[in-house]
Amino acid sequence: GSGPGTTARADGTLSFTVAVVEPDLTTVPVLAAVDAVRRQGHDVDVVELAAPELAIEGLAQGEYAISAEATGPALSAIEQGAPIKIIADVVGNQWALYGRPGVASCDDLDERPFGIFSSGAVATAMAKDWVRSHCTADNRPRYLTLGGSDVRAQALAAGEIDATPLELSDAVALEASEEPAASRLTKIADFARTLPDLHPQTVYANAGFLGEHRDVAQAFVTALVREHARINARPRHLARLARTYLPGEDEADVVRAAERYRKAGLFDAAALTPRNMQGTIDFFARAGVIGRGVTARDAADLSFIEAVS
Amino acid sequence: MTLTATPRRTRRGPGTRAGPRPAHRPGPLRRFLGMNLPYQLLTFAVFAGGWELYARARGGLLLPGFTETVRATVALLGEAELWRALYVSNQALLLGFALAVVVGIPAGTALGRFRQFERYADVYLNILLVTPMAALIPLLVMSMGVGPASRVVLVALFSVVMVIVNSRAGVRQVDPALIEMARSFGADERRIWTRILLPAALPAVMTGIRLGLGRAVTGMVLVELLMVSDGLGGLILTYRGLLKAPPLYGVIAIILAEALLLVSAAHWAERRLTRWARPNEPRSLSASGPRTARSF
Amino acid sequence: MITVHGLCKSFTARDGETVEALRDVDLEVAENEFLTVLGPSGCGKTTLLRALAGLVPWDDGDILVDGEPVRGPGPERSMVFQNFALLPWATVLENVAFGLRLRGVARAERAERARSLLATVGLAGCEAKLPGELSGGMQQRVGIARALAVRPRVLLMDEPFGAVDEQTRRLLQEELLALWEEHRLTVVFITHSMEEAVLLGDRVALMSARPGRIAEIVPVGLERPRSRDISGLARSGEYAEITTYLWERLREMHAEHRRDGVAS
Amino acid sequence: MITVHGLCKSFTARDGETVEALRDVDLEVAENEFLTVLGPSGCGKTTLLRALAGLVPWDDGDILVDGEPVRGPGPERSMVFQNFALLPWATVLENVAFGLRLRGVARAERAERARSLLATVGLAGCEAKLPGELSGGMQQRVGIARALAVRPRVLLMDEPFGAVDEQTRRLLQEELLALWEEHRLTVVFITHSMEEAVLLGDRVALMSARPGRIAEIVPVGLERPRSRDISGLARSGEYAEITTYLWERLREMHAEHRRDGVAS
Amino acid sequence: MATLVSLAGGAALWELAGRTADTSSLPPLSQVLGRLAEMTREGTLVGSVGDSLVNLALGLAISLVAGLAVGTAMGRGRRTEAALGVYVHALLTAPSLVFAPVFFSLLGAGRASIVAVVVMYAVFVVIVNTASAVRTVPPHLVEMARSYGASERQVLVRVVLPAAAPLIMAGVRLGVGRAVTGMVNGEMFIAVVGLGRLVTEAGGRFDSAGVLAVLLIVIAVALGALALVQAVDRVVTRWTPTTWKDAR
Ligand SMILES: Nc1ncnc2c1ncn2[C@@H]1O[C@H](COP(=O)(O)OP(=O)(O)OP(=O)(O)O)[C@@H](O)[C@H]1O
Ligand SMILES: Nc1ncnc2c1ncn2[C@@H]1O[C@H](COP(=O)(O)OP(=O)(O)OP(=O)(O)O)[C@@H](O)[C@H]1O
Ligand SMILES: [Mg+2]
Ligand SMILES: [Mg+2]
Repeated sequence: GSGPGTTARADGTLSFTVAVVEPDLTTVPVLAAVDAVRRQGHDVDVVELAAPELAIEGLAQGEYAISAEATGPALSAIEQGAPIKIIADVVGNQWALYGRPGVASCDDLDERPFGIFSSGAVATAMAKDWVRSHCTADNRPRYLTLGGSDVRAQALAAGEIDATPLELSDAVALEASEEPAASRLTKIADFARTLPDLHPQTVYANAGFLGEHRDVAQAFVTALVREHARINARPRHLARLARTYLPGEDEADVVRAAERYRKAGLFDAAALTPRNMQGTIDFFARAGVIGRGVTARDAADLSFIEAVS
Repeated sequence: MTLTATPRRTRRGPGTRAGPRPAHRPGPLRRFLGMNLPYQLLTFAVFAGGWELYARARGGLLLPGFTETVRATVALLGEAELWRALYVSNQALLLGFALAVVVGIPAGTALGRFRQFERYADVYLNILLVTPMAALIPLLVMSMGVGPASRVVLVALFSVVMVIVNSRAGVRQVDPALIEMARSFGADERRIWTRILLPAALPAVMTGIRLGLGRAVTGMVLVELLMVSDGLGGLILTYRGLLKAPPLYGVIAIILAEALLLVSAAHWAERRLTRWARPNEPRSLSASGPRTARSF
Repeated sequence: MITVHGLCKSFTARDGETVEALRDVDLEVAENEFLTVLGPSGCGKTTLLRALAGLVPWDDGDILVDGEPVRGPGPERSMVFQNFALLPWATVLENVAFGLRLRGVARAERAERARSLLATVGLAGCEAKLPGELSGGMQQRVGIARALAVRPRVLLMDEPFGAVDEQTRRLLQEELLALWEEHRLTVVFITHSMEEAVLLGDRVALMSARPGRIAEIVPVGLERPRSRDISGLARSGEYAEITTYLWERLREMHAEHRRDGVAS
Repeated sequence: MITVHGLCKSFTARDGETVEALRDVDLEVAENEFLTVLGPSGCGKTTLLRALAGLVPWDDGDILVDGEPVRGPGPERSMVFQNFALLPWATVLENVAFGLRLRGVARAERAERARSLLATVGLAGCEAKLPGELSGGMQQRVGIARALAVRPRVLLMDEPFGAVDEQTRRLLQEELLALWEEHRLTVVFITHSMEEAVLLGDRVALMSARPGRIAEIVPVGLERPRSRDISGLARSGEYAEITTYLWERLREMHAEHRRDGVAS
Repeated sequence: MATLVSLAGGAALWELAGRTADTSSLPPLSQVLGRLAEMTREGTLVGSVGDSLVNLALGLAISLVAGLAVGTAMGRGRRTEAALGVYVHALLTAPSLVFAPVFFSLLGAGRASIVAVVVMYAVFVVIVNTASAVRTVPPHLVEMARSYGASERQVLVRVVLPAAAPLIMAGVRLGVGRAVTGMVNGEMFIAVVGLGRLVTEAGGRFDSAGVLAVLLIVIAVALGALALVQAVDRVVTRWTPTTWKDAR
């Protein structure tokens, strides 16, 4: 079944829950899509959670119908047999490796502090992957385990570390901040380019929900694809959405960041294909997050995005 | 119960009824039940059974069964990674806690001795007691960086309040007669501190150290969960991110065990160091030990 | 009235050692008698009294009150505690009425009885005070009033004037004797003051320590009523005679005690 | 030796009220005299003794010891506290040596002197015990040994035997008298036991309360040395005479006191 | 009075330090207050405070009821103490936050989880203090009551609980402090709502002034709750100081 969190109402509309994780700019289109579904008469509850694992747990239990965040935990859950399917992209690979001014390649990082997150995280995996392929054996940085992207951004600005992978929004915030060193950060590698098949953040849903309420799920995905299209077409659309859904944020910051996300073409819910889905799975398998043997067919149901166009 | 015989009955009249409640010599079953162990085992069994059943009935990705967790814990104990994490975490714990003790005891004793000082500092102590340190972590990172220093400071911040509050309480309840006695023998303020205040406050200080130790463990894990995902907190994040529930709970169990171990050790040290402070008569009414918690 | 027969009681201390607090205690207290119990510290006086009150179980022997075996606290007995045992959060009036309240006496009657007893013990006007605001002597009088409030026939008193200064003590002794004479109570009065034991008691039960037992019961022939002039009595020849005798007995016991290696 | 002249001392209580603890106290204590101070509770006895010890400042008047004004604690005076004031964490030996340690006496000498004094007060063998393991009487003897260890010429004692049971008390009194006779000390001894005041003192200073003042000084003509048989003395006619007199005086004072509305 | 003076002094010191230090991590007090005013105007603050207060009140109420009941049982019954003592102490010292996933699994991300975190933070201090308060009730008072024929329930209601009140209240004060911490942490680490959400958001923006502004509110809430408890404490334990003064 579709789980305890979803109920069909007498008039044929649904009541279900969407979980978002620490909402930021990348979540805004999802929230806009939820509103679109609501306009069709469905009652959609949005809960904000503190960590993607909590969302996954809720999805697996059927408490939530849809959620969107890190792909890694979703794959882990799927590998363990949880009824979860990836249905769309939420934001492209927004990570890049940033370094202190003057740091351009691995040669500058020999034995230098290099900030990473805990070993399961995608940022850590990407960074290590990059080091493996770009650095020689006797030319290795010294890993320093720090907190999330925001913590690492601060550490980079303060000169505590020489390089670290950052989310786009944190890089933008850092560049805009008053710290003098921050504005001169160098982008050492853009993971969107070096790992083109990797989709680290996706939309996923409870499999039972998808089976029983295909129409609602389709409506959601369609709405999301539309929102993304609108954002890409009109520069100020994302900023306007942000004003609605992230009222507390600083206006200027949001506009600046929105522009960067749009320019980088990161918003494309339909970007998932069987090929890059498999590429993503292979990446996580390489990184040790999941074992080998998960296939794109197990993990994803791309029929929704295919049905949009 | 030892093997010493109960006192020999001098006389037992026919059909005597001994008192309001007869004081029989307890049988072996009663004696076994008189000990703590059976009750501890009982609650443990209830707890483990309840856990296992619940997890089986509606276990999620983040809620493993009890047996799985035990197996994962045992497996973890064989892994170098765990021991490295313990080593890393405990470094911060040790330094931070030492800092808390070094700062907290003098601060607490001074607060207890000088009323005026205390009146002004009291509100800050209250603030320190209720401030959610987790919210301060981003600020701490910004001002102190992510190096070991900020971890140490955070652990210290977590535990120092307990040490201060209890040292203060300890000094406050020093018998003024002892201070007067020392003065009558010509002791100066320094001697009063070293010879009277500190030793007399020791039991309360040790209680503070014990409570502070518990808080320090919290601080250690929290800082790793939020700021530096290394050590035990890092392991938690990793296993959580991978949705590997059994080892996740294994790490939590190990943290709990460490906390309990440290606190027991502190308790033991406390009892060794402050033997004199324990009431040696079960019915003694006056010397019921320091009323530490009272003055929070 | 009270018959104690072959009473034995041991404690097992925390270290597992057994202390024989009472061994084979035999005692008879007649109706309306004032019996004082005198003995060195730790000889088991309090234990004996708690057994009489039905507050502790004992190992062997019987206690009968009016021929009925004692199985717990009873309404005919009432205890005055060495350390007063007043409830520090309750007013003087509430403290005196405590026993009545437990027995379900109605509020108005409680208050009335408590008030009149407070007047009897000279504490009229202190009804609303807290025990902490009273001197030791006043606190003890509250304790006595509380014990009397439940109209007991037996008053068990555990060193009631031990913590009170000598002048107040004399006054309290006189008041107690007056109460006893008026209410025809049976009193078991524990003390470690020889003077007090002699001045108040009809008989003095001398206890020895380790194991606690009744070493001797000494009748006191001083005239009654004594409540008028206790101090005068203390200067009589008869008083001196009994005291000298008791003092020697105690000294012997004390010496034995020390010889047995138990320091004072 | 000690001269107190016009001593006045008030306390301001927490509620802002002023308590006149001592008013215009005049007192002379001769070299090697044993002066006992007797008075009702709260009359200012402890305050007077603390002033003599130099532990509290006073408002007016002088205290001279050997003609020198007292400005603080001095090595020639040493105090025995009512509640013993032993360090609970230190062994008996360390407690006795406490004053010596503060005065910088070397460890070996400290231990030797403490040991010999412990033997004097009958506590040889208890050196390594903690105060909590001793009975009240033994603790008080530790306090006396500590006071004597610094070889004072004046011993100030604040109801030292108040918390001790009567039998032990008598023994301690005898031991104290023997020490006093041997060491030729000057003793100011506070008590609220009339018997004790008379049996120990060369003179009894009677204090009255609110304000605390010396009401009368009564010389005690009992023969010396008395340490051998205090109890015998207590039965002498002379003792009875002085006691009767003191008792009447105290009773008068007590009555005044009560009349003045201050309950006992 | 002293409290106000010292708060004013601290505020001045903060302002001064903030102005001279000139790092973004320690904004001067005026800036923080400005931010606070701004947040109030935006309207985010009031709703969040309301949310948080409901969580706090619920959690605290449960903690008090459960804490007093379990604590009393542990203080009176040796077996209960034996059965629960280890767990209570383990959970008292344990970092409560690691249980966040458990609560989430059991209770979901709603109010229930956050209230559970609040309880987790607050209840054990209350239990431990209540147990030790009940255990240290002067035995002679219990015996006195028994001598007047009091039943077990009467002993508990008339003697044990009143006598234990001061220490119990001390535990409650600690519990309140812990509950506030638990409230913020629960709101930061399970469901992002209330004040915890504001802190998280401000922290993510490197908005020190914002973090401190929310923190000021949290501390104000905590001190308010503490003042309330203290007022109750004063009523419940009016009798204590007088006895203690004489008990020297
Ligand atoms: N609950 C107990 N556990 C262990 N031993 C006890 C207990 N109660 C009393 N005793 C021991 O029993 C003996 C008699 O004690 P009890 O209190 O009856 O003496 P007492 O004559 O009243 O002394 P005191 O004059 O000092 O009050 C003592 O040695 C005491 O240590
Ligand atoms: N520190 C103080 N602050 C306020 N009042 C005090 C202080 N010390 C003593 N007093 C008051 O001064 C008076 C005399 O006290 P003091 O202790 O000298 O009496 P005392 O004769 O030794 O009494 P007791 O026989 O009870 O020991 C009392 O009324 C007491 O309340
Ligand atoms: Mg007794
Ligand atoms: Mg005094």
